[in-house]
Amino acid sequence: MSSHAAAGTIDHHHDPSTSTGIPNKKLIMWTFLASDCMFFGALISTHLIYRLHPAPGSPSPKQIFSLELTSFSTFILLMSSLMMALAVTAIQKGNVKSMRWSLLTTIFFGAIFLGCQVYEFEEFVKLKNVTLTNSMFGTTFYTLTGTHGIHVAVGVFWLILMYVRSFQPHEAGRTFGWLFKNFLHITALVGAVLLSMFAVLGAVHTLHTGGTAGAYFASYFSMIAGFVGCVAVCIGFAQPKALSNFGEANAIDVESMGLYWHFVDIVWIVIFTAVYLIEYL
Amino acid sequence: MSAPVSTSPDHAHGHEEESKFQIYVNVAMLLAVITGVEIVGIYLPFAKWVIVTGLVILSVVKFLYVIFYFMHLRWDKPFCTILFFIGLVLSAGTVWALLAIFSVKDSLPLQT
Amino acid sequence: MDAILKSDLQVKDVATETKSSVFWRPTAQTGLISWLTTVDHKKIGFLYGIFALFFFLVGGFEALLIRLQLMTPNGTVLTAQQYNTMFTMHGTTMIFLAIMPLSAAFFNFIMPLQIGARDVAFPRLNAFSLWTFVAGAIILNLGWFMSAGAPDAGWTGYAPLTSKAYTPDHSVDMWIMGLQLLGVASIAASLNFIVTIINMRAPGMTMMRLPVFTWMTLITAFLIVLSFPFITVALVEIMMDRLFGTSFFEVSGGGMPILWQHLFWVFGHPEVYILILPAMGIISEILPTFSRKPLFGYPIVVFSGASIGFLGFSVWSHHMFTTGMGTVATAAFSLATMAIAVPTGVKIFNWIGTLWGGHISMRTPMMFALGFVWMFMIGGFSGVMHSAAPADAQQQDSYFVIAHFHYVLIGGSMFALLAGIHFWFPLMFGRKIGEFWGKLSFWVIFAGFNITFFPMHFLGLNGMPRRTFTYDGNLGWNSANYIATVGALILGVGIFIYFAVMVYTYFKGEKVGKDVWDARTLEWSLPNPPPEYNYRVIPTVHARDAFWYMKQNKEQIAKEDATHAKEEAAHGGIHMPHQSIYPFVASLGMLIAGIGISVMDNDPTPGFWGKKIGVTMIGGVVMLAGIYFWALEGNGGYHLHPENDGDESNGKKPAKH
Amino acid sequence: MDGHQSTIKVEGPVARSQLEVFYVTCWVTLVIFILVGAVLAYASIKFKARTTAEEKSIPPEQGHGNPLIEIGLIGASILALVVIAIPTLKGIWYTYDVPEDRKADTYEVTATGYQWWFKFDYPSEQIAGAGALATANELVIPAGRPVRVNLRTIDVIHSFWIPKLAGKVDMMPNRANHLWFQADQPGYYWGQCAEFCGDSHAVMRFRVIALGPKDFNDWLSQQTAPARDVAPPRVATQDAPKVQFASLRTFKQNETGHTAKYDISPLDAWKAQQFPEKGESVALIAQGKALFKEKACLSCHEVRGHGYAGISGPSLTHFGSRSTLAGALLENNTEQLHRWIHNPESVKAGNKMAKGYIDNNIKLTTEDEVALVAYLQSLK
Ligand code: HEA
Ligand code: HEA
Ligand code: HEC
Ligand code: CUA
Ligand SMILES: [Cu+2]
Repeated sequence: MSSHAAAGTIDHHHDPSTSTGIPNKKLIMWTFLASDCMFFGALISTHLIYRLHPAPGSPSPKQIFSLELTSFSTFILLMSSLMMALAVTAIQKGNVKSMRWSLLTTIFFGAIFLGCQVYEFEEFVKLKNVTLTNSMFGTTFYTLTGTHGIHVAVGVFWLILMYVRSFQPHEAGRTFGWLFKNFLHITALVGAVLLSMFAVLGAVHTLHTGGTAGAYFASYFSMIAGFVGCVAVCIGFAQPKALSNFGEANAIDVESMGLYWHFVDIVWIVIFTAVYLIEYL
Repeated sequence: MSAPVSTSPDHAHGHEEESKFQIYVNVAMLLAVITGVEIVGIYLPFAKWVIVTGLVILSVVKFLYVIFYFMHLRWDKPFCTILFFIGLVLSAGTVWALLAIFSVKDSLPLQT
Repeated sequence: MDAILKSDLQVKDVATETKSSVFWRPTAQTGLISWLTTVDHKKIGFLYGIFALFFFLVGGFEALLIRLQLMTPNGTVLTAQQYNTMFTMHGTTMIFLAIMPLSAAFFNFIMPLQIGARDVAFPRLNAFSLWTFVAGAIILNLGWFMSAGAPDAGWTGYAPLTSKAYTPDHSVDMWIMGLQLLGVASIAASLNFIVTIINMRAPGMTMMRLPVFTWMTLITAFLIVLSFPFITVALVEIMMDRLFGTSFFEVSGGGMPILWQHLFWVFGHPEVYILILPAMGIISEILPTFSRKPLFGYPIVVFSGASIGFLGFSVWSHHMFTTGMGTVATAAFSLATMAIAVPTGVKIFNWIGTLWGGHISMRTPMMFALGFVWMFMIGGFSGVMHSAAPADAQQQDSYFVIAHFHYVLIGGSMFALLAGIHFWFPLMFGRKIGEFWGKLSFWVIFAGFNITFFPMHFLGLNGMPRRTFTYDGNLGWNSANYIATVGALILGVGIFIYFAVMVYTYFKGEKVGKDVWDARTLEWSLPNPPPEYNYRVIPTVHARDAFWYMKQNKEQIAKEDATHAKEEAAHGGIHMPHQSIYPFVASLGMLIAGIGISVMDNDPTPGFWGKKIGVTMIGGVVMLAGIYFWALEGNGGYHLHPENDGDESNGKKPAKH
Repeated sequence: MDGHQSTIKVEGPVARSQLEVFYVTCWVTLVIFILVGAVLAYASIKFKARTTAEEKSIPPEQGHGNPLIEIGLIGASILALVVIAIPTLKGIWYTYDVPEDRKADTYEVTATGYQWWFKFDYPSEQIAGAGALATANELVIPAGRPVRVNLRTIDVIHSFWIPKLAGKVDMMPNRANHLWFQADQPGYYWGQCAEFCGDSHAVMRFRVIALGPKDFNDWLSQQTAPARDVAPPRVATQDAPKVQFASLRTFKQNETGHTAKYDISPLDAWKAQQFPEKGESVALIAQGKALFKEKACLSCHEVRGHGYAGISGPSLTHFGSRSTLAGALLENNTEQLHRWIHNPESVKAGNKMAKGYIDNNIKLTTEDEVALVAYLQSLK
């Protein structure tokens, strides 16, 4: 029966080793997502209830929101979902290389979304004077969208781990050296994402305040250099020396991660409508 | 809703899989368009309830497309759909009930 | 067929055979390390049980102090503050640290056996759930050893009493953090159980052939997974209020404290069904076994369990009838609550139907089970009285509620769990509790329980409010309180006998063979105690009461087993997962971070890296490290080739391929 | 079941309607309990295996259930619930607010919960320069008229419960709850905070006194008047008599704070409290009045007419006419009053007045206490 394991003939719709044919990892992910629905349900209720009864003198969201920015990040998140779906199809066909590229793009889009959120929060705090504590609107808004943001961040981190994991050698090759490299690889990738995010935010900031390119490079040089360094390290590590043991059989891992990622996307679909759009009516 | 699952591994890898790329891109485009419609929609001069209903419907459509295509519930066992919908329905129901409770007169906060 | 091998293991079969050198894969079979690193669902279940029973005694001790204080009017055993701490910790301990983990012990130990599985779907996640539960329990009880004292805001922690303004010390922080960790543990465990039940069933074990206990486990797990997120959010919000100065429940910032109650009870009501459904599952196993008849109306019992679970999400506001919700909401929740009596009643009727026409053997487990049916019925009826909102306006927060829920919690959950311990003890440890002492403990507990809690109905109707550390002597409550305290002492004696007998039996009890009770479900087909791999050959299920069918059709089963044994041997024997320390490490990290968040003072002097943030960060790093190694070490595993059934030597030989 | 807080021996229409619903639930479930219990008992006895042989005999028929019986029982349960549901619904609407035809006759008060005492405002009795009439811990209402209480709180959640008159309704921060009830006859009723509200929740009590129309009006005119002034400034305090109360003793923790007086004939006892005591010492009272200012009592307490206007504690303007003190924990008599002001913390754990003693560094000598007691008791 384990015949299909050897050759690339894994049926991704049916796992004969389970009673229902649904792989365990997929099932646990769907159950977790059902649970997460309740989690966001509670957060969204909190926000909407307080929007229903705003405290006197609370800020008007319409004046605060930037529809352009939010629409853009919504669009980005949708695209990341597309890339995630493609990554899953790729690995299901055993195409590790294509999957890696799709994962990287997903990470990229995810990072842009996070960047937009950081930018948005900063804008609200600094320019619109809405902080976590100075109004109920701020409290529930930051808590809800921040929790969603944490979900995205966890997703990005997971994507990074999965990407790095796709270079994992066979058992015999797993030495302390590999463990260390693995760790460095992850750190470099996380570093690249963070540094690029802040470098870009810095660029936006410079543009806003009318600074010059020179000024930008002067003040953000270390970030940009760090980013380049991280990318270089990543490229260095991305040479699969030994044969990786990541393949079609791991499709289920990528798939459950994908489910999580898409779920974060649909939560945003709800938030976009219920938190942002409704306010404009 | 969900196609019966074939037990033959070969079939699963057949032409149906090949076209998934196309499907995904189409869905993504559709989602982008709907989002655009939503954004435009809020500026239309209709009664508020019309727009709200419209927005809710459009979001639900988006929602369903993502879960049925990107999350491939459409191709999975129906059980996954049921499982997720238990959480979804309970969550939606609870949110609705909470909002309803907080909308009645007795729930008006006492601001002094 | 071959349902037990996991897909990714098949693929990595070769890889998993050689033990990787980078990760520590302990193999100790005894000693502390073996317990800390175990992934065996039976050992984990046993640990859950031990912790739960310990906390049951702690909670009981607290209850006795409560009762002693109230024995006479103007009692002086405890001060007001100590008393408030006592009932808060009593309620929290009993619910989250006694009944829930005791149920979890049975889920872990019994459920995989009942469905013919060799383990749960994610053994290491299971270990993580256990240790995170322990971490939560530690944080919850830390207050006893601190100057802040243990939490004292009631097990419901109503805002704004829990806000910084009214409880400035850390006691409430510990309560919040403890519950938060317990929530993580419960959700993780439940996800695991759900996947296990749905995906790890032996061939032929269709959903409608699942033993009822397994069904109730499944429904309970769903309830946990779906209700805990609400309290998680509520706790996050109150914690933000306390740590960051937000105003979710802070009136001065426009907050509405009533929101806390909604969020809490959306969780809280399903929670009480989380406490009772496993109990009902146990009862549904015991009654048929001792009546020697299948459960009456199995599909209806299952379905009613599911509808109790589902309806349980639509009634939360019956705890808030007095909060002024307005007529329509009150009426809606009142009616929805009543509706739950129907599916619950169905279960009672079916249990009686099961007895009807049976050959009832009155063994100790059966006594507890029948006691359950009686006591739960009384508790349910007082529940229905509560559900009539106008009547509840007089009963809410009075001793009538105390009577109601102790009838359903002790007369219900606790009786069933005590019955379950008696029932499965022979399977777990191969020894049986003596009938005389078992029955004696039953009668003492039964009498003590009723003497304690029946008078409380009258106390409640006579206007005695709950959560009061003292009362005046002129209100007509003296004798009932006195009786209740005497009852509690009797109850304590009964519990003492029960546990003493259990400990005695563990060491010296009568040894028994397989299947002492002539039972009906699969777990009884195992030798006792069950070997670590559970089933030498994964059984094939042909009927609802699978083992009963096996006993009736011995030849057929023997033949099947023989063929399956060969097939399995051809696949390399029984696959067993490696032990792992990393789930424990991850939980340890959560414990440290939890302590950082809840009990460390925030000293902002040295800038950002204060004590609080420092400890929290250390915990976070330990946790991440645990998860990281956990993810990288892989499932791993080795193979076993047991000789024959009943082979207790557990001869473990690494497979040679 | 006929204690002061009985929900069974009720004395008003709201509590009565709640009791009726309770009786319905009680009877319905009792009948079901007897029926189901009888069958259960019969089955356990009838089908019990009496010998080991019987236990081991051929198993009984392995029947699996009977849909008809099940559906029948489900139907019967639903029917039983309908019987409960109808009075429940009626009760919900009836108890929610004063019936339409009684609205005009309704008397309105506002009750505010404090940790751990109640304040009562009478919006319809405005006093020039002092706002609405305010009193504490004893709610005096007209008997035979519906009373609508606005429920407010300034700190945590409390709950307002007079078992004999009406079920409880919570006092929620940021929420405008209300409750109505009516006392059929003049009487004296026990009330209790019914929502856990911190350390001394157990002793957060109050009383309700229902009076006939004339008594009620008398009471109102007495209360709206400024505090009684026994000691005109010129009767100065050169030699205040050194009075010693026989009762100056230390009380033990949780010691009873009441006498049987109010169990026997509470309303009469309350009425007797309305009149100045005989043998008041004018000098002592004058001394107490001065001390009230000196010792900073005035920073929290109001004595209208004496120039004291603190607001964080109960109004003491007519304190002497109240039958209880400290959240109705203690009977208002010399002994108990002394016990209270001597060391509030030992009487009521965590209470805000004890904190006030520390914050304001209030230290009282026995003489001070004696004088203050005399003064407070004179405030009829
Ligand atoms: C194991 C736990 C458990 C269970 C199973 C139940 C079961 C029920 N509970 Fe209980 N409840 C608690 C634990 C539980 N409860 C706790 C802990 C609290 C207090 C929390 C706190 O404030 O601290 C509480 C409080 C509580 C309240 C709030 C009281 C208040 O604070 O004012 C209410 C109100 O409606 C209620 C109702 C019910 C009902 C209707 C059921 C029903 O499910 C019961 C159904 C069962 C039967 C009815 C008996 C059998 C049926 C028949 C024989 C059929 C025929 C019967 C009829 C047609 C009537 N419960
Ligand atoms: C499953 C849950 C559960 C269980 C089993 C119990 C068990 C008991 N409970 Fe409790 N109880 C609650 C859940 C439970 N309770 C909850 C949720 C509350 C509400 C809390 C709140 O208001 O916030 C409550 C509140 C509560 C009160 C009301 C307090 C108040 O409102 O002021 C009272 C009063 O009598 C009480 C009594 C008892 C008694 C006598 C037992 C007995 O059954 C206990 C029997 C056990 C023993 C007697 C132990 C015997 C052990 C020994 C003798 C050895 C001791 C040794 C060591 C510790 C080493 N409980
Ligand atoms: C911090 C403010 C504060 C100060 C100062 C203070 N009190 Fe009080 N007082 C209170 C509060 C609050 C209560 C209600 C306590 C309770 O019942 O929980 C109270 C209650 C009382 C009562 C009982 C009133 C009733 O009807 O129940 C009396 C009498 C009293 N105080 C007298 C005094 C005297 C005399 C002094 C000065 C020596 C004093 N108080 C100082 C706050 C204060
Ligand atoms: Cu106020 Cu309890
Ligand atoms: Cu409930």
